[in-house]
Amino acid sequence: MEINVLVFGQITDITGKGSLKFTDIKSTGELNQLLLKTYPLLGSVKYLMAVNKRIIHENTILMNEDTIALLPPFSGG
Amino acid sequence: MEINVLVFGQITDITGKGSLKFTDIKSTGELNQLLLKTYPLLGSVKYLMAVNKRIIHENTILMNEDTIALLPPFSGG
Amino acid sequence: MENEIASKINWTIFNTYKMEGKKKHKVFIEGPVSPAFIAESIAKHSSKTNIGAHSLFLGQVRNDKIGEREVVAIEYTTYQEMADEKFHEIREDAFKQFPLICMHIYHSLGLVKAGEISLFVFTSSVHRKDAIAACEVIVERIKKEVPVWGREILDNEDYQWKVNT
Amino acid sequence: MENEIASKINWTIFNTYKMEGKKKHKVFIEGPVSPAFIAESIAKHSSKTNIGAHSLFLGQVRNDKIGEREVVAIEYTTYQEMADEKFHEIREDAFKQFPLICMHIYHSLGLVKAGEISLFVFTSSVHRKDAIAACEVIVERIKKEVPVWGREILDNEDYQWKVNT
Repeated sequence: MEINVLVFGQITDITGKGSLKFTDIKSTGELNQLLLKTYPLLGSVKYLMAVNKRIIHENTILMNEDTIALLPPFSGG
Repeated sequence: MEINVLVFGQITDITGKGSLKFTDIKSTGELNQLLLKTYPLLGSVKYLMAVNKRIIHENTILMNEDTIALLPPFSGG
Repeated sequence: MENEIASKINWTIFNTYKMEGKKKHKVFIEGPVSPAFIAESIAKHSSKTNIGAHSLFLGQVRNDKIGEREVVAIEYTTYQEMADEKFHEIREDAFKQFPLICMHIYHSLGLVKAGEISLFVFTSSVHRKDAIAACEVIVERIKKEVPVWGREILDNEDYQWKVNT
Repeated sequence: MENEIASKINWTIFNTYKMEGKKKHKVFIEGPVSPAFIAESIAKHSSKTNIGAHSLFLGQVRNDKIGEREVVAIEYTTYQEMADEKFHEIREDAFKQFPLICMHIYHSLGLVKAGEISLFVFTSSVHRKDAIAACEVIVERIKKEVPVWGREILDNEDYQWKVNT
């Protein structure tokens, strides 16, 4: 099972790239822990997660080929 | 003593002209009575009076060379 | 202390200059407000780089149906001396009430056809809320307080006097 | 009775057509929104003679001071698939909430210099209150809900990420 993680805004400064791939991650909570371990600076920024373009506010089970986005505060307009 | 009366909007349909002159009129009340006598159709339209560009709501004493305007409801924009 | 006085003097001079600038601003234009004119007005503000938001209101002449007839144009007339004073008052009040960087009002006189623009209100500020709120207040005041009259010309060349709602 | 059903069917067809039209509308444009583009958008509405009022909001890039540096441009990026859905939702909601005749949203991607325009919201209605209220609601929602990010480029080529207030 594979998931795709998209990264935007100031978070790209931390990850150095706009998309990441992970395998065998069961939930957004698990993903978040792994991200914080891989990129400790993520702990200092505010962001929401979207699963398949829908913002989630609770731990969410992930499925094969899900797309998760890390969304720092929007600043359009 | 002479006063100048300016007429606008639909009231020009009644008076047939945009400005009128009167002599020896002492107040806006007296002017109004004379106007209604001269142009009875004025009784069927709503209008405010302005004395020297200032809208008045009470009977106002007139002075030589005052300009009185008959203002039907505004419809700009 | 001297600095304080100096800064007050500068402020006064600046304000007088601003008020004169405002007073000279011409509101009435003959015929419709063209999209090209609006574009030019917008473009002129690109040098004012402290502006963050513009709010624009455009009044367009509708071809309202009057029984079996329809409005093909509106002919606008005004009591110009009184209207100029009222526009000036609305402008002064808007600058007092809102932290605006710029404001412009243009109103047509004479004939404006259905589909053409007869009123253009344009406010600019650092933050969006001020431009938006000011623009709305100004439009409402113009409709209620400025002595302008619209004569609706019908497609049979008859007419009726417009009533604002 | 038959007429009633017929009119319902027509309404449904019309609405579906409208929704498709809305879905196809492209919001993002590369670089700034030019005043000429705005003028063209306005001019296109002169044939819709049932429109009485347009409300336009323009977001202009400010040269904010950041310590001793200043912002010379903003570079906009987006999560396009999600932004498109959000814009569509905002559009649908606006048409449900207000009796609008038209609405258009344009947002820049890529580099927009200070003094240039990065957001253009344009609403049109029969009566002014609807266009004005809808335009404000739409602007607020775009700022809060649409995944777009601005990177403020400073005059020493350093940058910082924009924060919306």
